Amino acid sequence: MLLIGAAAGLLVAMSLMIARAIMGPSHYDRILAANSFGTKTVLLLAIIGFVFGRPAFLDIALVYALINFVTTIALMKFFRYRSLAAPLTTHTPKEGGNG
Amino acid sequence: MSAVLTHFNYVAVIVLMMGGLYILLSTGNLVRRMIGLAIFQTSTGLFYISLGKVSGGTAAITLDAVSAEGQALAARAGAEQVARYGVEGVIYSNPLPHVLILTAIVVGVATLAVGLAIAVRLREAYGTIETDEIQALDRVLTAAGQVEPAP
Amino acid sequence: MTGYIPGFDANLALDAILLVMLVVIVAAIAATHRMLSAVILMGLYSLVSAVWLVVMDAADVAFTEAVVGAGVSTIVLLGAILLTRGAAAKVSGRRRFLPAVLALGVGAILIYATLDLPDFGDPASPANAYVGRAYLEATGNDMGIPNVVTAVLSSYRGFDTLGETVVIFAAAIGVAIMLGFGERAMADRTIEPLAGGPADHHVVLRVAAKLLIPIIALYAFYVQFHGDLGPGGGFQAGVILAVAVILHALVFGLKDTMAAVKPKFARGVAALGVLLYAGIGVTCIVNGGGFLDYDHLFPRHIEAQIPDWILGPADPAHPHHWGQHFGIMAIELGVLFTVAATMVTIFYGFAGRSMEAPQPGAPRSGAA
Amino acid sequence: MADALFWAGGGLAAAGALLALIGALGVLRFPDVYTRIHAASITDTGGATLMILGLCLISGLSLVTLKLVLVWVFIMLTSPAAANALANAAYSAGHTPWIGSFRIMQDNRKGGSR
Repeated sequence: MLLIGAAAGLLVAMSLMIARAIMGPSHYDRILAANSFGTKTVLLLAIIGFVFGRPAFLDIALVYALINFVTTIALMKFFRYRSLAAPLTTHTPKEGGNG
Repeated sequence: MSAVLTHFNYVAVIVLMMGGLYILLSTGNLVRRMIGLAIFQTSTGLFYISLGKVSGGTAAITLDAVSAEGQALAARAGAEQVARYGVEGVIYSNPLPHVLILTAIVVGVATLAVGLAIAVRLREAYGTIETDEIQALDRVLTAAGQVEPAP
Repeated sequence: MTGYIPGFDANLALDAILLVMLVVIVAAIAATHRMLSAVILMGLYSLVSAVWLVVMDAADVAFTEAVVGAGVSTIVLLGAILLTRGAAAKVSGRRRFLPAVLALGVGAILIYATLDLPDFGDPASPANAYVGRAYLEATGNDMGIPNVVTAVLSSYRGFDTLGETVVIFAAAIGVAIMLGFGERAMADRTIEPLAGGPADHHVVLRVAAKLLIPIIALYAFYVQFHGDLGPGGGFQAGVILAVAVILHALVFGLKDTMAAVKPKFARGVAALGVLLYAGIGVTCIVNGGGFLDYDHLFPRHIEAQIPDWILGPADPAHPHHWGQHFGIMAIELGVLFTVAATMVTIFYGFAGRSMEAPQPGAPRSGAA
Repeated sequence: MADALFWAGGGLAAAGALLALIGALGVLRFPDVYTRIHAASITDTGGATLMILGLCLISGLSLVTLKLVLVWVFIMLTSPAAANALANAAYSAGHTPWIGSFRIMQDNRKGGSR
């Protein structure tokens, strides 16, 4: 019963995130909303697995916890550096190289 | 009233489909059109999955009815339903639409990528990706003889 | 309403809420004229549909949608928008009215058509009662693997999946030809690191990425090899593997990634996947079965040599279906190769293309 | 004993959801990017920890608990890193905070943009 309540709370939090994604003034608000939405979706997937009695479906929550990171980096790189190919470092490879 | 409850899924999927169609038609920008097309494709997938759902069913990964999960599911679905619709004591949703939609999603992304590649090449050739501007440029260029007229 | 169980309100309520969320997101995409927020909302759209698919008991499809929809398609769209900069998305007024009327008209006709569809979730509907059940019952003794979706995808319907793998391979070739070659492709250009303040040197990201890339790749193989026991399989695993390479390219720069996974190597692996898939089919023919009929993958004398501890002692009541197990595993591996190499090739095409486009109206005749 | 664990787990999960909800409210109402990043990322990781702890109590010692712990580890790894990168990008893109002025930003920017 409490799990369904937790799922409902998460759904409300996710809809607030959608509201922020839609009206967010700057692009960074939108990336933030997408990132936070992703983390909440991971939790919702975990809870759905338990509410519907098939907890073996945590793989989907697991995989999305990883993919969310990649999408956020791609969006951040796009808005800030306008290029998907540039390495995220300021020293040239010769000098730095180890990150 | 019950018609709304039982057909809500189909109506919602069609609203999504029409949203995709509207986005597709209401703009000349090629990339935005492909977003509309992607929404349209995904909604057809949602429609198939809605058809395949069996209420009280679980995912089509067979589990034995005596396991804790199996008993919990059977208790929730009611013994009479399980007897009538269950396979070896567990009700499953229909797995066939899942197979179709699984490959449809991956092929959808592959074709989206090819479409976007064409849009990029159009941008490099014509300098714009608005369809009406491209057509206008085409007319100008075929008149000037730089581009052989379309067959 | 024969046999419809109105219960499980949690399932129905969740399904309804998620669908309403999807409609809100599509309305927001339709309303916004900024391409960038449309792409972010597209990511949210496929994420919510992934959760909805889990609620609809479609675990494998939710897996694919979460990985492909929110991950790869967002990155491909970003690459495309990057390469088509300067083309503002002008949405003129007169264009809005006619499509709206058309969409409403077609929508009304379709909704009218759905009135005589079977009730949602009705176990006795023709689709669920006959064909669906036949496969659920048959997979147990035909193949002996729990995941019916993978069984149907790779064995009952193996020939179609081979076709889909070739379609994906063709998409890889298409994108490689259009964006991967020519003087503006990545092969012959160096990208200098970002000029900028100290904040542009993302140490945290580089360390986190170094930690995560091996985990993502390992997880991809986990998804691949337990594809017939739980949700997972070749398609999802291929995309996860590609996401690991894309993460490396995003953080450490395309130059280093292309040094590690050369574009020519990626195209070769894409071909290798299709070759492996068709090769398995041909070996079945050579062993006397039909194309892609895995029961004939192992001739009798080889099957006898497979030790018992792999799948338990042989008892005639439940035959082991060695051929089916290894056949499905092998073609899923082929699909993994093709899908992973395709997504990597597509990313190389979009990320590696530089953007200096000619002025409008002056197309170079015979542009390479 | 079993349902005591079940209720304890459910309570923790509900607490996690409440935290996530408060975080979402924060993201909605805070004035500028930095405070929103702060609100979102802290309540995300906090809510995730509470919720996953609750689910672990419910699922007891099994493969599912291992997967839950793995989900927790990945959220702990990625969410703060992403929030840090986002704040970094916003800062280097010149977003000045709405409340008060970071003197260090000015010095850094003067120092940074040589």
